[in-house]
Amino acid sequence: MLFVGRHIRKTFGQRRVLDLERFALEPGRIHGLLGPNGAGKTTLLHILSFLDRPTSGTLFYDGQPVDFQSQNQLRRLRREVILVDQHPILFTTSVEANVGYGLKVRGVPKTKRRRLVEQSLELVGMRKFLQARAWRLSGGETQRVALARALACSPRVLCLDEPTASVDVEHQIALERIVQDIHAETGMTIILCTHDQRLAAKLVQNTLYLFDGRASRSLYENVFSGQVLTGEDGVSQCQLGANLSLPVSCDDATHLKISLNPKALELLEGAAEPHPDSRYWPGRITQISDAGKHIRFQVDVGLPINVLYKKATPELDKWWIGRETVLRIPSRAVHIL
Amino acid sequence: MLFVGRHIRKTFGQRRVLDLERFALEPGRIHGLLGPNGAGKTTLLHILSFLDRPTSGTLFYDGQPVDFQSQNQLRRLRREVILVDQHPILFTTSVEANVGYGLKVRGVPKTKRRRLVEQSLELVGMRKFLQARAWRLSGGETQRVALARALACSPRVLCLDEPTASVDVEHQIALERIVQDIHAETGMTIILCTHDQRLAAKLVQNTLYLFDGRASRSLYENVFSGQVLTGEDGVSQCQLGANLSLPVSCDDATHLKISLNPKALELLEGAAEPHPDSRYWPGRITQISDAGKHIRFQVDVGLPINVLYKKATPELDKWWIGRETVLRIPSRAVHIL
Amino acid sequence: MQFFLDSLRSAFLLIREMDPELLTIVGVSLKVSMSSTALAALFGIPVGFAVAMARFPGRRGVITVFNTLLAVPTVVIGLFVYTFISRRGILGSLDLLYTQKAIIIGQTLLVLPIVATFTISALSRIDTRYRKAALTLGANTWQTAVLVLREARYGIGAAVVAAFGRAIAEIGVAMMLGGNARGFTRTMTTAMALEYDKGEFVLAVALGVVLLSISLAVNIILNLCQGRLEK
Amino acid sequence: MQFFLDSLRSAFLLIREMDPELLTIVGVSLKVSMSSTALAALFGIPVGFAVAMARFPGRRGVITVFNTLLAVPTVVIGLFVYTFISRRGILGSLDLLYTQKAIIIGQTLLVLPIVATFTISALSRIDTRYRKAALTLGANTWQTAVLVLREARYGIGAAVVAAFGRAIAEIGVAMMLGGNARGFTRTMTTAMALEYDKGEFVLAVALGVVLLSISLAVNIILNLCQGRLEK
Amino acid sequence: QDKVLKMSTTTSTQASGLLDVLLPAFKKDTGISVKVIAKGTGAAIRDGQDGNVDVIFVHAKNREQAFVEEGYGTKRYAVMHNDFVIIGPNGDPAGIKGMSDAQKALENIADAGAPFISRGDDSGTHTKEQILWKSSDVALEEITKTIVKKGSKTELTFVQPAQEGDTWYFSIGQGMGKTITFAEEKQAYTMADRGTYLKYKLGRDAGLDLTVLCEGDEDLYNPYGVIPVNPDRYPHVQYDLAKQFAQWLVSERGQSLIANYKLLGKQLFYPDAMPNVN
Ligand SMILES: Nc1ncnc2c1ncn2[C@@H]1O[C@H](COP(=O)(O)OP(=O)(O)OP(=O)(O)O)[C@@H](O)[C@H]1O
Ligand SMILES: Nc1ncnc2c1ncn2[C@@H]1O[C@H](COP(=O)(O)OP(=O)(O)OP(=O)(O)O)[C@@H](O)[C@H]1O
Ligand SMILES: [Mg+2]
Ligand SMILES: [Mg+2]
Repeated sequence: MLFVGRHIRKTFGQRRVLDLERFALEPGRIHGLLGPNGAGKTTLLHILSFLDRPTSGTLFYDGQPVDFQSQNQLRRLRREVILVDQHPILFTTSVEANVGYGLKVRGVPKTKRRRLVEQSLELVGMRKFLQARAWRLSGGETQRVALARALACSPRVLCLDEPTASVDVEHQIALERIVQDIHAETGMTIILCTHDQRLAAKLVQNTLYLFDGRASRSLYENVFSGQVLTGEDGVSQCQLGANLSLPVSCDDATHLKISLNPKALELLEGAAEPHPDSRYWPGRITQISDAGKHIRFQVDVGLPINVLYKKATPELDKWWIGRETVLRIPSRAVHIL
Repeated sequence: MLFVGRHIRKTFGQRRVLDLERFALEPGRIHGLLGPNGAGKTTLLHILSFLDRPTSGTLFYDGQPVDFQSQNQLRRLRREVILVDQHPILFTTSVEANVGYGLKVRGVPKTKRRRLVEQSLELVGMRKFLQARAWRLSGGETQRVALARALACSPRVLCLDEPTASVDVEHQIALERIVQDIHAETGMTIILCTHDQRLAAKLVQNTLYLFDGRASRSLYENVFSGQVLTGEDGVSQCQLGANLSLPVSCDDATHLKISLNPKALELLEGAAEPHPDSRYWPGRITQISDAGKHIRFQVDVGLPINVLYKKATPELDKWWIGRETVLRIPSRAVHIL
Repeated sequence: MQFFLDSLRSAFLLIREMDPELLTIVGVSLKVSMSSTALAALFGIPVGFAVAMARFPGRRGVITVFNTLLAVPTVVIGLFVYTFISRRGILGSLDLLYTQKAIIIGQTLLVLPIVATFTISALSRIDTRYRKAALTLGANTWQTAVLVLREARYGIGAAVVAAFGRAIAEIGVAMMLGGNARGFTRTMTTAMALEYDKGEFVLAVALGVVLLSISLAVNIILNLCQGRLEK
Repeated sequence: MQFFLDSLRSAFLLIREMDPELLTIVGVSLKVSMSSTALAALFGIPVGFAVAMARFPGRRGVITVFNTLLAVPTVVIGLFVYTFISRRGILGSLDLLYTQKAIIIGQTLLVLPIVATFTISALSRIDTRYRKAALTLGANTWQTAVLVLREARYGIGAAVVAAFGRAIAEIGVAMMLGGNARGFTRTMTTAMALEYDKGEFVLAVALGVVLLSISLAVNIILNLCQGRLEK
Repeated sequence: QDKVLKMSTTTSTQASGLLDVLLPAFKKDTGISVKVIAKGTGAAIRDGQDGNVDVIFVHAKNREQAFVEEGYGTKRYAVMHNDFVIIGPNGDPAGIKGMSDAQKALENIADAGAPFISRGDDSGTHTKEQILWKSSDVALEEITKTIVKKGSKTELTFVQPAQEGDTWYFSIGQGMGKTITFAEEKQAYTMADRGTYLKYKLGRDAGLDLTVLCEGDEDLYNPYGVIPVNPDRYPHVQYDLAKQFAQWLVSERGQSLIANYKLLGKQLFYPDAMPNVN
């Protein structure tokens, strides 16, 4: 295992934003670190790249516990793990100097450095900005240069925090490719935070899903916040959209986050005989996409909800775009986060 | 017309990053400002929200030319147009004070202000962060608070620069909803920059596509950079992916951006009789989605390419996920940007 | 070493006995240097703000001039003010020379460039996005200024603290314009200079220690205020 | 007004005649204040950096102490150094007193807190992301420091300029430790103080004008250097 | 209503502690408090010329007389004198110990090339020193500066022994105390007023490593005068108070206080208005 965390906690003031009992990240894989805003993804990435220390707990890297007090050890470790920040900052020099920085501090000679810099800029399509003033670049350009800056150092582990957030469509595809290629060629371990489900679906091999600082088993699909209302019959309902509600058994909260397991959901043709354990929401198919062994349907029931079916399932192709359907939500599909 | 621009240009140093002969934005609509990184979107938004002056040219707002020298006029106009920045900055105060700022400078009394602040925070799902230190929030939280800060002022025009870049899936959907609802309720004019095609497709009513600072007629789909290679036969080919190329007539450039009109592309079953004017790329269907009057197919030919078919087209449903196809690219579908 | 021990003990004695003369001197020093710091802040911060924010030709020239004014010797300021307020000067009839007001005027001029320069330097580091955010939310020039100054509060605080330090520690202006008149315009520093002139080195350093204690106290108070602001 | 015109014309005369004594004085002033500024930068910037970047208990206390040290009067520094380097002091055998070296030592101590405090203030405004970016790219402590200092170069530049201004304009230390010996340790400011004591106000201000011209020249040069850095 | 008199004086009167005896007594007798502005002789006289004070109390007889002649002051009251001494290192390299002829002593110092510290600040002491050099047979150089005053060029001159080869004459432009300290540090000769010398010799724990080598010459007398500023020139000055102060100083009361002022057991000042007061 490359990274193992035991009881990793991070507290800011009163608030505990990270609280992971145990996690382990294998080397040579693309790990997805997913979760809603404020889940602690960035915080964890900063710890994994040795830029921040956990408030308590032990982080093992390559089997060795990391001593966050020892600047020497940290410096050595940081040479292996590079973080590309969510809002990366470029130094107030040229793009070339920025991308060459990691190489320069590693003592790479000038000519070789120049070649490597040009190569990585070429990769992200920013070659012609070599001499531009880095701190004046546009949002997406900045993000791409920051990625190039990390790639130039060929680290062992690359932590990417929302690498495509402001990147244009063309380069989103390109970056996806780059990450895939580099991973395939060099076996670099990649830890990726993203809210882009397509990117995650395409790249991620292992997923660590964070919710409220804790690891969660959800698949980070179909996550919605809802308001808990207790009806006259004493049954609590979680109100999701305008007229969607689910019965929930937890009644001490007024607000809940709920996730619906996309593999446990079912598409029905018209109203079937109602099962007391299920909810039935009418909707329309809006998107069908390839999800490896599965096919993902997006059903618009007021909220867009993803449903996964095994590709082998018979008669799937009747669910064409625009087709009316009834979504069956068995209670076992509902997870309260 | 709400905004009319004539010969709007913006130069930074030697570089002209914006050069628009003429554009006009109608009031009460959702305008999409699309284009690749560095196209000048942010630059234009800053001009439209009166935060930056064009190097030359005249901007008309509500039929009146804007005098960028007159601080008084600018101040008055800025009260009507609010920009939510690409990387919004929150003041180093509480979230409440941040969101209330626009109201405070407008002289809204305290109690009313508090109510409005809570309302807008509720909208973006950040109500419980009312007292949090705004400058410590996570990426997505920051973006949502910044949106709430703008919404609280109920401006006449709202300029949104990548409003969902780091926002989680749940809130992306929510924001989409909010924008739609507000627009429907108040008729607020919205100018939206985004790289999220789904969001753009869903919300945008009029599109202004920018490329290299100039307005372009492309639809901002299927945009790729390619390298121009001139073969032995003297015909220039634009190399797109590993083994995809298109003949191009322009030969003075070594790098090109090309856009393929998704409505001019065709899906074929197996190799048809080759037409000299077309290219044929084999691929597989990976995604099918609803695009209003059209259905959008995503075909993986090495690059993901979008194809739009009218919904009424017969026998569309044979193009199921995973199905092999041949993509026909007639030369009229190819635009050099 | 004996010398420093003596000085420290003398300083301690001076403080413990609450020598009334010492109290007067301390009072004059504090009053004068605080007033001049306040005045300098009142004028220097807006000036610094204007220079930092405005974009006009010759802006760098103005900054260079301010930097140069950091090097105005107290003698020049002393004589400059002297020329105006001495009996023969334009303001002679106001009878300002050798009063605390005269010291305040001189020290204000002395520390004004400090406040202005460091305000400029603090503001120029503030991201322009703060300004733009305030503007787009509808703030007028004044409100924007307040906001940006708030964001730069640590830097500006440092400038004001430095100005205070300079004012309370300076001798030239206090001596030339105040005249070191016992009970009227004798400040800690002019008192020190006098003791030094008399050869009473121990007493001079003891007064210096008292001065430093007082300015430490002032700084601790400022620091606490800043701590509260931060919340 | 006559007085200022006289002073300006005298300053002009002094400069035009290239009075050899004036040249010596200017030379001493520049040498001494530049040396002490350089030394103060050499020690003050690293100290400021360490305080700004480190997170240790009592850090705010340290900053408060630095702020307080801004208010150390020249008499105290003068006497402090005097005690060490006078013939009776520990370093008496080095025969430093009343040499330019003595002034340099004293002025270095005087402006060190200025450099340190404003370095702290400039650095604390620098986004921690710069530091983290350098660290994650593999920079060691030293390389990170260089990078962060580079990002804070305007603020630190302002600190050094202020320190130079303070050094070249200060009188107390130069007088007490240098002794104002004509041809050896007479600086522009001690020469001015002397002329003032003599009642030769015109000459005093004329010297002040010369001093300001020189420090303007120095600042213009610094500004040009900074302009080149910016590119 | 407090009566406050403004007085400019030289630092020596203040530093010697004499004023601390005189002014409280004066206040007790007349109810007038005195606001003392102590500075260099030149600056103190200048204060009077500019009308910034009501009275001046200095020691530079020629310039005081000029001050009265030019109409700035009404009258010079001769108050007291003290005397200068030539002090030097115990080793006495110039061999002037015991001499009473100041001029001769200086010549010896110049001949020996022994270091000599001059105040060089145009003070009374410096003026006196220059007079002594001028009357000696030591080769002198005249130093001239041209400045502009009231729109026309004026020359400022002073003299000092010509330096050839090694420098031995240091002009430091500082007050008496600092000059003595400087001389001690450099183990040099200097001319000092007796009050300051005694203070440095006996008034401090560390003492002073210099001794009096030449004293008693009439030429070394150092007279102090007090002059009220002329109300004809500056109507705002408090001439009545100033005159009262001057007259009080030359009265028996003032003179006896001066005669009886002792620093460390030694008399410092000798009354001039009533030399025989007890
Ligand atoms: N320095 C800090 N002080 C206080 N709270 C903080 C600090 N840094 C982060 N937080 C809080 O910790 C939580 C987790 O932050 P983090 O940046 O790790 O979220 P994230 O998962 O990266 O979210 P996003 O998807 O929005 O980037 C957030 O709610 C944030 O407000
Ligand atoms: N102040 C500046 N100085 C120099 N060049 C600038 C400046 N601001 C922007 N540019 C350049 O102008 C171009 C347009 O920038 P702009 O921020 O408008 O792009 P954008 O369309 O918003 O891109 P993105 O999608 O990446 O946000 C970019 O190539 C950028 O490098
Ligand atoms: Mg994050
Ligand atoms: Mg942008």
